[in-house]
Amino acid sequence: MDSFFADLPRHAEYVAAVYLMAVAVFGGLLTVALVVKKQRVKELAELEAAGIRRRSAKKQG
Amino acid sequence: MNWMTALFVREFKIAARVGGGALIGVLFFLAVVTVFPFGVGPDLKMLARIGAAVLWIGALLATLLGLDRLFQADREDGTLDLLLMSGRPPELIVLVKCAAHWAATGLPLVISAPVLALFVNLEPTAIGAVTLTLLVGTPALTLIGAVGAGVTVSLRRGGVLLSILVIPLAIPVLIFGVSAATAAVGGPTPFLTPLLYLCAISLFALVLGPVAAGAALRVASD
Amino acid sequence: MKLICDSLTCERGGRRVFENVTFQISSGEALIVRGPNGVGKSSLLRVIAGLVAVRSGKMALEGGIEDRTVPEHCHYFGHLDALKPSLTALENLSFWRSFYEPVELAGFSSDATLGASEALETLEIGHTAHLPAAFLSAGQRRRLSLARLLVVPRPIWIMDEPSSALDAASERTLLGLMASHINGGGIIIAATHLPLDLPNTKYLEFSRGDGRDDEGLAEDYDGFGDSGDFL
Amino acid sequence: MTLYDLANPTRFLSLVERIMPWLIGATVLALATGLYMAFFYAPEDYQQGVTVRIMFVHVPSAWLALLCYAMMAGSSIGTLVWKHPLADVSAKAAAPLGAAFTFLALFSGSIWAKPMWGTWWVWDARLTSFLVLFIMYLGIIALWRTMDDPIKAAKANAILTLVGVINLPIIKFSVDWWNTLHQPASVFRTDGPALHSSILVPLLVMAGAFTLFFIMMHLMFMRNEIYARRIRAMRMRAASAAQPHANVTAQIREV
Repeated sequence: MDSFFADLPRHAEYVAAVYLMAVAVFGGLLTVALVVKKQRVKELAELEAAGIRRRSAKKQG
Repeated sequence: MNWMTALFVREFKIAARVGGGALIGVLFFLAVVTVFPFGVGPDLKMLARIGAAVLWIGALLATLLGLDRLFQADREDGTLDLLLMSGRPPELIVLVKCAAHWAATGLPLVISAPVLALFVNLEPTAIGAVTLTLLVGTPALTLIGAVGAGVTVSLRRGGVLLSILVIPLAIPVLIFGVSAATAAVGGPTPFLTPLLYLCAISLFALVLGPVAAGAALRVASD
Repeated sequence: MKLICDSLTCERGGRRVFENVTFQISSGEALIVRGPNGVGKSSLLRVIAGLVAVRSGKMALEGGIEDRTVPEHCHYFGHLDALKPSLTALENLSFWRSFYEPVELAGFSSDATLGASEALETLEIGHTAHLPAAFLSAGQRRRLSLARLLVVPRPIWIMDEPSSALDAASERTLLGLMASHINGGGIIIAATHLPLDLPNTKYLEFSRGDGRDDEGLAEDYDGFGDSGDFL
Repeated sequence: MTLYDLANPTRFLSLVERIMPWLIGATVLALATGLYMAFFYAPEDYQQGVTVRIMFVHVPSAWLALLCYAMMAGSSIGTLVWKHPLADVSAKAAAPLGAAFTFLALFSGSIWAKPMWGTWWVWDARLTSFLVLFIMYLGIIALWRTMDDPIKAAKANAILTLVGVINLPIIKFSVDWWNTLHQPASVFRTDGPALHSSILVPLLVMAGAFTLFFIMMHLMFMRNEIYARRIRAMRMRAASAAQPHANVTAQIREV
């Protein structure tokens, strides 16, 4: 694996920059999606707990 | 007097009257054009080269300036509800309002263009070319801008967002307008080709603008 | 001529405003919409005027002009006066006179075919004809907006709190105009607390339901765009 | 699994939960093979040296940027014409993704041009068109965020997106025309189909990986948006009436 880095000729830093940016963009999207999901699931749970039943939930008893 | 002329006359009167906004467009156009030499420098040869672009960008910004009140004023005082409810096709209502807006703000820009062209040292043929391209191109700016105005009608400060939404759509008008104007003075390309593209875009906007803006107004009405 | 509304349901901004409102009203009748504030009276009027899309339910006009929608038979007199301050009273009124399409129907003889200046006279604001609307008082502006109903004959008047900002004298004039419209075979649908002494007046009472769950609309779509016509 | 099932938000969520693990697995696998092939399978280009590897990010992200806009246009038609309840959720979820891919295409494109032109930005026809597309994406996202009522925002955005998609070819044509007029700087001569298979295969694998990633993220963002809509509906229900679930109705009374 390390031989791969050794023989990277000129402009290697450009390629690295692009792939790093790609990882950053993909990673950023993924983390945003997961963080927001966790937040909203928690919020939904709180609202359900507070008894604000969504009209579709069947009436209990 | 049929309803369309009545609407046109009313819109034109409102725009032309003191609080209207017709003259403000021209003043803004003057301000934008005069600010360029302060940035670019007073070198007349340089100004002549970019003169057409300066006038076109000024006209684009001046048109966008007056557009966000195109529907918002009517929405706030309840007129838009009555216009939409009257049974008249919203597309035609938008078309007439755009015509009145162009007559009140677009046309003065075209008329003042030759005068402002002197500031950027354009020679007579170039002045004629720029004015002609503005005459043909500014309707497209108003019609495309009407789509932005329709989509942002229910927003409090929709004006800035309107410009962001409309400028990408107005880029072809700017490109063909400026290149037609510079081509008239002996650029690489013939004068007629970009001018005809510009006319095509204006005619296309004549259909797309009212249809899209009419749909947007219907959506925002409730 | 009869206006038939069948189980109208209205949602605005994802919030259920009212549901299953059913009523019928024929010419020569007035319908007074009553209920606590914020319960949806204005929304119902805007639904009839076609300004608000209805989530489900149907609205039909029997005896109207075939190829015209219900709103094209209506005048809408809402809270906002729809007046342009920089235009004079006469300009404002004559615009609406030439913009709105009059409706001629059998069984509906209306004296609302006045010229712009005559309408201003009947509402005692003739002297303001050449004044820009900005100079008018709230009551005068309200009467100028009311004049719009007199310059173009349309059978159905939809009025949302018509007596607001009107003094006692103008209220009497308003009542007189409404009465003559009804007697001429027109329909009035009004949300008002004004005691309207007209022969055949019906009342539509808005009330909060008993809280039972509504099985009608699929509940999974709560908070989503119109799902009705997709199912 | 008819389109009808996809229309019901609850069923859509359970569908997403079911296929998400598979989707994540497939995306990771595809990305891994794509990266491996990009670096070890594809030969270096004799002229550009190692920078040709940038193409394996630039071209797929450019394709995805356009695919996103096409998805948004389709969803807009779904919102306006078929009134599909999840169409606007899909359009709203695709917008940030489209902007991200367009940004990636712009970033990788300008870095690709750096060695040849020595500047960070070149007004090349393709790059400029993507810059305009980027501004359009940001405008759409801005419109989504400034309108509070999601249902009206959905229809306004649908109209804006459709007007945008109609204008895209005109913008592309005018930018190309403008480009040939001024200075024919062209960074990308690899548009031609005559790509050698050793370059083409990794490119297609990367494109497939990017598409899988797009589908995964799109479903995730849609899931979040459905949660947001439900939270908003419940909050409104709580605020709107004394009894949280009173429904208003009206009856005719003679008195």
